[in-house]
Amino acid sequence: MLLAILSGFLLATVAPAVHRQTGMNSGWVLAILPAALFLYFLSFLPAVGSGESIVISYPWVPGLDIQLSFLVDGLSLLFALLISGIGFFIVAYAGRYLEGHKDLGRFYVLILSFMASMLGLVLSDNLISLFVFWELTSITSYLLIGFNHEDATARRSALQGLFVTVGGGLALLTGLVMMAVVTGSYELSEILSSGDALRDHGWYVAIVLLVLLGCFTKSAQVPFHFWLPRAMAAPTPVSAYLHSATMVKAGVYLMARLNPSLGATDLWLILLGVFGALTMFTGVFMSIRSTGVKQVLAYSTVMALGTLTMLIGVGTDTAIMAAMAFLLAHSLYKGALFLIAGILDHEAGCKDFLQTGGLRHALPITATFAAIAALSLGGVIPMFGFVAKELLFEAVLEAPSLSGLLSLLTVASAILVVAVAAVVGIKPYWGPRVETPKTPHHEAPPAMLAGPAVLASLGLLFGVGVAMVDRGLLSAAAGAVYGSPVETYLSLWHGFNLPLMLSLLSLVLGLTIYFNWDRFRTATGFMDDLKRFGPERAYDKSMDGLVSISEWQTRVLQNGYLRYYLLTILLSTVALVTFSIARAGGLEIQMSLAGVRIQELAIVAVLLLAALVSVTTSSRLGAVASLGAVGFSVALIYVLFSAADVGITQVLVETLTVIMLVLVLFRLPGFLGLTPQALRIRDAVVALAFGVMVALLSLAASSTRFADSISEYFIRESEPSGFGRNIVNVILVDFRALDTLGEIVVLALAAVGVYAMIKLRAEDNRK
Amino acid sequence: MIGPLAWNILLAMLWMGFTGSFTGTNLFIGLALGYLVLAYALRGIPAFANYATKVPRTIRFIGFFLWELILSNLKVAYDVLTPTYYMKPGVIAFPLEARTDGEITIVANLISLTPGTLSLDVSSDRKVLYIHVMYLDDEAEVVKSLRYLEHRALEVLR
Amino acid sequence: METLMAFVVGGLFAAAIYMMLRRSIVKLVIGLILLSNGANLLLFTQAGMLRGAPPLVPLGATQPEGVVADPLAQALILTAIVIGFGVLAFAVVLIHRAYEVVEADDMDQMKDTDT
Amino acid sequence: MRPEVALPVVLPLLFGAISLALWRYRTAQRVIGVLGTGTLLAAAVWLLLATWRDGVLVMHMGNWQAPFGIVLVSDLLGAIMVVLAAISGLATAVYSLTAISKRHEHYGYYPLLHLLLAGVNGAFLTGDIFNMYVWFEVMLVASFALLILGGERAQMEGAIKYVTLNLVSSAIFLSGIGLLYGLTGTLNMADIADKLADVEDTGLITVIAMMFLVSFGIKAGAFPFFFWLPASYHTPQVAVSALFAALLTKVGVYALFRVFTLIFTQDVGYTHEILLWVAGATMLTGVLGAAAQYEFRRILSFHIISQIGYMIMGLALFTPLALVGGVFYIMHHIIVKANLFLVSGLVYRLKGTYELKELGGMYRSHPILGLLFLVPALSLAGIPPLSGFFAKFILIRAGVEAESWWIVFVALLVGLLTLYSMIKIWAEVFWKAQPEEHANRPAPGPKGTGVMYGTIAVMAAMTVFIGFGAQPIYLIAEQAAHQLLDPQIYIDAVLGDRS
Amino acid sequence: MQSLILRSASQLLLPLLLMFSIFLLLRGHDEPGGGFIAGLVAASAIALHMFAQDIHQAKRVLYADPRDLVGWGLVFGVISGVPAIFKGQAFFTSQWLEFTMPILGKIKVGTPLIFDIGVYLVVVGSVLLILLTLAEAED
Amino acid sequence: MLEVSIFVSYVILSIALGLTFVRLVIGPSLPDRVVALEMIATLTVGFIAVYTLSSGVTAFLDVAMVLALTAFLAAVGFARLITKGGGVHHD
Amino acid sequence: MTDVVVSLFLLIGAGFMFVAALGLLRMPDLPMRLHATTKAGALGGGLMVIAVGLEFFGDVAVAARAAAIIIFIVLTAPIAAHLIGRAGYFVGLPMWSKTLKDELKDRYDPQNQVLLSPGEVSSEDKPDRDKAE
Ligand code: NA
Ligand code: NA
Repeated sequence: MLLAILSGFLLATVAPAVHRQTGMNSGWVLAILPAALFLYFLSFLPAVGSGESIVISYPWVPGLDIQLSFLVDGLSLLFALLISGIGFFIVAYAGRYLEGHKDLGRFYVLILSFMASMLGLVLSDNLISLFVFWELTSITSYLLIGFNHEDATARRSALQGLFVTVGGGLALLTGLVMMAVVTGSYELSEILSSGDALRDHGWYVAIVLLVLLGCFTKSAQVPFHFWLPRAMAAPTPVSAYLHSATMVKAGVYLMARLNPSLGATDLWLILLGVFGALTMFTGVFMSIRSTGVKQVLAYSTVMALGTLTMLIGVGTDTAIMAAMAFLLAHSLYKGALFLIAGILDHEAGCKDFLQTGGLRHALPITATFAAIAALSLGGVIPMFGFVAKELLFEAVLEAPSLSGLLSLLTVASAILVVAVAAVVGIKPYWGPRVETPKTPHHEAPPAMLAGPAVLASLGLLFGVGVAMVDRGLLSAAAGAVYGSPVETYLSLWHGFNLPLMLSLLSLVLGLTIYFNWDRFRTATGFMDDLKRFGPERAYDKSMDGLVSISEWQTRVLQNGYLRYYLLTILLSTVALVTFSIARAGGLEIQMSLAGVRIQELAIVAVLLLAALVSVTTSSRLGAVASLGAVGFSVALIYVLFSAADVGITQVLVETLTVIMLVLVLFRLPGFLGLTPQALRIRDAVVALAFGVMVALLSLAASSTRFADSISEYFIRESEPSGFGRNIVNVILVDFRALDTLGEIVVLALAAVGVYAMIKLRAEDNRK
Repeated sequence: MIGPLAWNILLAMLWMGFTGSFTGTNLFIGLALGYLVLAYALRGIPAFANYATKVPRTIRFIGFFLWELILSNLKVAYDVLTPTYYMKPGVIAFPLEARTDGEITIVANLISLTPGTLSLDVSSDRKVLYIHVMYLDDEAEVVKSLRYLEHRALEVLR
Repeated sequence: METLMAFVVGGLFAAAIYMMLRRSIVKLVIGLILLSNGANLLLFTQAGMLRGAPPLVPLGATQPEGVVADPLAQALILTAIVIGFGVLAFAVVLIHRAYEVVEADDMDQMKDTDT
Repeated sequence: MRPEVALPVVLPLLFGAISLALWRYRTAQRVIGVLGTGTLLAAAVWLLLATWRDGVLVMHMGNWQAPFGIVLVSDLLGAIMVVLAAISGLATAVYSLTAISKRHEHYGYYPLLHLLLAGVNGAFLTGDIFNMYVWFEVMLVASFALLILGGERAQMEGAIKYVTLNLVSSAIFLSGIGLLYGLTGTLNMADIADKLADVEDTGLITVIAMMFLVSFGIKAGAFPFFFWLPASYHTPQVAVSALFAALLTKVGVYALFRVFTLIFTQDVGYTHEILLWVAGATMLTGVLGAAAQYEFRRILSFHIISQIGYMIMGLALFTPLALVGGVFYIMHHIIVKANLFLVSGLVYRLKGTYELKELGGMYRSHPILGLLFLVPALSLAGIPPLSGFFAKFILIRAGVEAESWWIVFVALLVGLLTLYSMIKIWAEVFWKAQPEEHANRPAPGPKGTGVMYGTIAVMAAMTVFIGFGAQPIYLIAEQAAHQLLDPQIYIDAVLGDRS
Repeated sequence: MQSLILRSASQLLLPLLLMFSIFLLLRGHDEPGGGFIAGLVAASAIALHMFAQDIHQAKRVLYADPRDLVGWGLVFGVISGVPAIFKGQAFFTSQWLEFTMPILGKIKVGTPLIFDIGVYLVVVGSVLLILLTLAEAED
Repeated sequence: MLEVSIFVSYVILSIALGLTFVRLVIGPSLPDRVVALEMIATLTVGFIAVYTLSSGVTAFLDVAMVLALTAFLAAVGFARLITKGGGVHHD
Repeated sequence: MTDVVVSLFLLIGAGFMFVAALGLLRMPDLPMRLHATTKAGALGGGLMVIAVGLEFFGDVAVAARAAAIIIFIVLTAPIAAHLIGRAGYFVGLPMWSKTLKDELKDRYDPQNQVLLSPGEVSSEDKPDRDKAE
């Protein structure tokens, strides 16, 4: 199983090489893998069809409970078959569609990787490995949408798709983690039986919202639907595969998958039902309003995704069965239609339905299969699409709540779907010949026709022979979604009932709209203005906003002024310390000036005054000289309080510092009065605050002592063990030699740095 | 002067080593004995020729100089401590008799340390020492006393 | 004395920070010097201050007579002084070079790298 | 006696000293550069294995018993950091073979590199708070010198901010040490922890903890102390940038981990709450800072900051899993961030610029480089199954378990925005066509880029490995976190079991 | 700086200060002093010479290149910690040898002394490297 | 007797330090400040001498010795700077 | 007895220090301030150090250090005074208004750093100087 899933990645790594070897037949060669996978998954059908579910597990990061575990049941098998089956045609198709394209090799890499990711996603039993594959589909999809990467629009669309889906993915991750925390497991097979625990938990609402956020973004539900039509920037095989048959259904898959554990609540029904229905209607409405070939198809995909979501939300066994049937039907006809759209583009250069018409003579085979697929899309008997649509009507009519709203939107959508079907099935091929950008000379090659032909035909076949897919595959899938075996079965003919009436009604009204297509589009032209308030606008705004915030933040925080950096840091420090002191209820401080000698007072006074002078003087070298005075005073303090070595060092260092300053400052100009008075006062206040803070801390720490110093040890051991009478020096070269070593390293480094700085400059000057 | 002095100190060190007593008194004894050895026993060697006379002369000079130093300081102190200024400062050019760098340096420094005079600089041709004088009431008198100081110093040095 | 020193340390920190908040890079250096002095004195203060008892063992003895000042703190300060000197040497030359490159003693003209 | 504890400090010191002494011989320095860092890596791995096997290892330097002498202590966190430092060091040394010009080698590039590593490793291993200050300074001055190697205006300007703010940090650190010494009379961290453990009135200790928070926060580049980083990290030689990006801030993070798990655990509810806010703000400001940037290395620099936020988040949540996440994050980030800088260097090498707007067309011309960029870039953004995903995932789970919703939200949002920046680089440098007007910019050219490619590829492979082989990494991080959460293990190892 | 007085005085001061520096180095283990202080004094002596004479004179007096001093001083410093490892002791465990010499009596020589010499060399080298480079740049 | 003298000396030196400091502050020229700095160093030597007497610890004389040397060095440095024209005119 | 002598040296030394400091403050121009600090400072410092030497009379170490300090002060004080004094003079610090005469005036050429003796001719008038310098 693991090999089956990873085989796509493995083949991807050698795909460019295979492509180079096999040239124009590379599509067929590489398509062997999806074909083999299809057969492999088909072999699970008997077991799964009889209600079994198979779990296979490989350890990955056991410490985090992350397994590469896979679950094969009806639902995952249905998806796996669709992915590998359609994948076969896509790969073969792409070999010809992109023939001669310089990046075809890379294309194979991506499409195969994508397929593998998608398989991993639907087969994963472990939530985290599911998420891993989920994100991989986003990334591969990003790279595929941006396949024509030198085109700025493609890049932008790719980013949009990625951003929306990954953003949702992160919400999903949180939801999944929360689920795992509640149920104590990441394994779907265990979580699915913990539905009650989840629904009763206080986190339930949050989990549902987060998971749905992930699913909705991935499956382009309103209000996140906008990215999908944009994704049509990708090459047509990609659109066919990712954006109709597979990736966008990942969200639907997950909702279906989690239905047993998260579903069956009002929240679930309302969220899925309402958003699904809205998406459905919005999708189809936008679809009929569009004229671009891929746009029309893309929006109709949005419609389908909405429908599926709505059905999962409704959650009755009929609804679930309807969802599975609709899923299958949609995958077949939409795959076919997209591939046909590719043929139109490839052969006639048409990207817009308005550019098309009367192509039935030039492309008779294409026209035939387009018609079959469109019939399925329109839900015309005896296509499989009809079967699905009947069940859909039945499901919404019987919905436990919101039935009225859902039915209304469903019927309205069905009407428009018929119109869309007419646009894609009739407009290009019938009617007067319209001048196309390219004149088609012949039909597309077999590799390109195979997919539409087989997929469209299956739509007809499954319609006529519903039983082929009904009891084995679809009922198993529906059972997995429903949580227990479903009792509803499919049939082509239900008798004259309300759903059939609605079908007929939609057929009539839909065709009416088709024949008044131009007028319809004009009449609804006001909708374009509404786009300004739409979610895409919000996306753009937030992207611009991000950059603006970023610029603003950089302007405010990273403003380039060192002193503002310092000010921020210092004020933060003061605030943190003050707050902590307040929280501790003040500090215990003992102040006493007893025993201070007069000379000490004098020295301290000079020290402080010299510091003050060095701060306030307008003379640069005066400041340096005052600094010298500070240094000598400090040295004196060291000496007066028993630190001879420190005193000597201080004196030496002070002097060398002064000399260095003198050497360096020689060239520098005098101080300028750069800062206005008010700012100086502000700085003085900050400086004083910090000084007071340090002084307080010093006082507090001097007043408190938790333990005796370890110095006693050095005093005792210096002579006997260190063989030296100058205890400080023994500490420096023996007890704590490592410190001293570090210290001379610092000195050496500083010297090397100074040397480099100056010599490099000298070299530059010489040039 | 430096060479024999170093020998003298070395002898004193040896003395202390031999006697095994490292006290100030013993050092003094060592120095004195060393002086005697160098001044009399080795007076035939050219390097030590004048050592016998130089040492007492040097000591006398140091005494003289210290006295001058104290006097000069008292004078300055008086001027500093009293509210009115008695100074009549000026910069004069003092023609040097000292020739070598070492001589010039020592003379200049001695002048700086004595009454109201401060060596500012030596001319580039080393002929003249520019001196800041604090009490220039009588320039001739000042030059005369400076000359006297220079003579006594050179006496020790040469 | 620790009380008095707390004021000294605080004063040094305040002076240092005020200097570092100026636009002049020269003042920045002065601020850095004051800062390191302040930190060293803080450490010195914290070790407890003792007059006239350097941590030296008299010749022939194995331990000092009586109480002596904390040698550890002194060793630390010594290390800190040296490190501070090294760092400062670097900083001074850096500022010198920066001045040559920017041709102004003004930090405000050195903000191109940030934005 | 376990020599392996001291080797990661002594070896680079020795190599640094020798290559400094051999300043006249450039070739010798290059050889020592690679061999030395290679040896260091071997020693570091030895140390990690030994620590993994035998628990916390201690060397009493100079044979002076703790707490009197300086001890070097290798717990797992320290050992891990040392290994990472060695990896980045070796990568930098190899990369530098062609990336660093002769004149920079002549002015001490390799000695600086070794001594920087010595400082970093010293900071990771020392068990003495003052000694840590010393190593911080070693590292700092070495980094100062490396930063200005080149002498351009931008380097000067960046360096002034870098130097100043880091010196402020050092002064605050030193003051904190002084105050701690005043309270406890000791410098050994285990001893300090031990002495503070029984203290009842912890107010003052918490206040002092704030000093350490600020000081290490500056070093780590945390909010609101990070300003020096974006001002300087994009200015030096790119190999230097990479090393800085990998190591320097992490030393600050390490120090935060060390003191806030060992010493300042009196009032966790308060101190770690503050750390959590710091973490969140750091993540956000870092990632937002990057969004408006259009210079390769500047973007990367801002992202260092946001990534630091994640590490601090691990510390701040202070649960076992959170600490695992923090440690894991550090491991992941050092490899990834260094590599991204190295990639930027190669791009520069080939194109002569770091400006995204002037770059383009590299996916077409250098697809392998594109792949080698995507691996660390997506890893940084937390895309599975690369290393960054697991790092973030652990933290998210820890955040969820701790019910710290807002930090979880921030962490996720920042992940998304990181992706935004990485994708921006990808789109601008690789996907976009080369803008005509900048097509003929002079560039150093492809000569000798093989070594650079090799280095980048190995680092990318490590990123992939940390992802696919997350289990062993996780186990080490888990054990490290276990040691961090139970300071008594550390204390007993250093001071001996006195019960 | 063209001062005859300073120039000739420095001829006397230089040996005096260098002697003083070595004195500080050798007795630093027992009295105030040590490698660091001694190194600074030696560096100051040569710096003074540099001011009084010129850079070339100062370099001539120093004889070694300051960078060599820094490098080898550092090598000394690190190496002095290594012998212990061969005796199975921790790095930087001090090793002492005791001699009995005529006149001087018992003398203890140990690795801390070597370490101190390393410190001395590094300090002299570093400080002079900085000062000489700066002074050169100034001219 | 000696205690009193020591105390008095301290007082005198402290006052002297104050006076010197005033000169340091008011300048007006850099050379004036340098002289003041020199004087502070000399006063420090004095302080150390008194301190040695009062504490009986002679180790601090070493500080005085170094001080005498380095103060001179600083003066030389400043003089060099001033002679080169730095720090007087545009100070 | 020792106490008295020591005290005497100490107090006189301190007194001279005071004089030096006061002189530094009160004297009207740089050379005169130098007069005060060079002489009084050196003497005061010297006397105080002698006091220390006397107090620890017999201790070679102390005596040697005291001697070294004194020698050092006496050696360096006049040199420092000379350096600062000439520096101040050459950069044109104003002399006290009541200064009687100045024979150094205009004798120094900062360009060539040449100080002429009173009889010499200014270098610019010498024809043989290398103009390129
Ligand atoms: Na840093
Ligand atoms: Na970093």
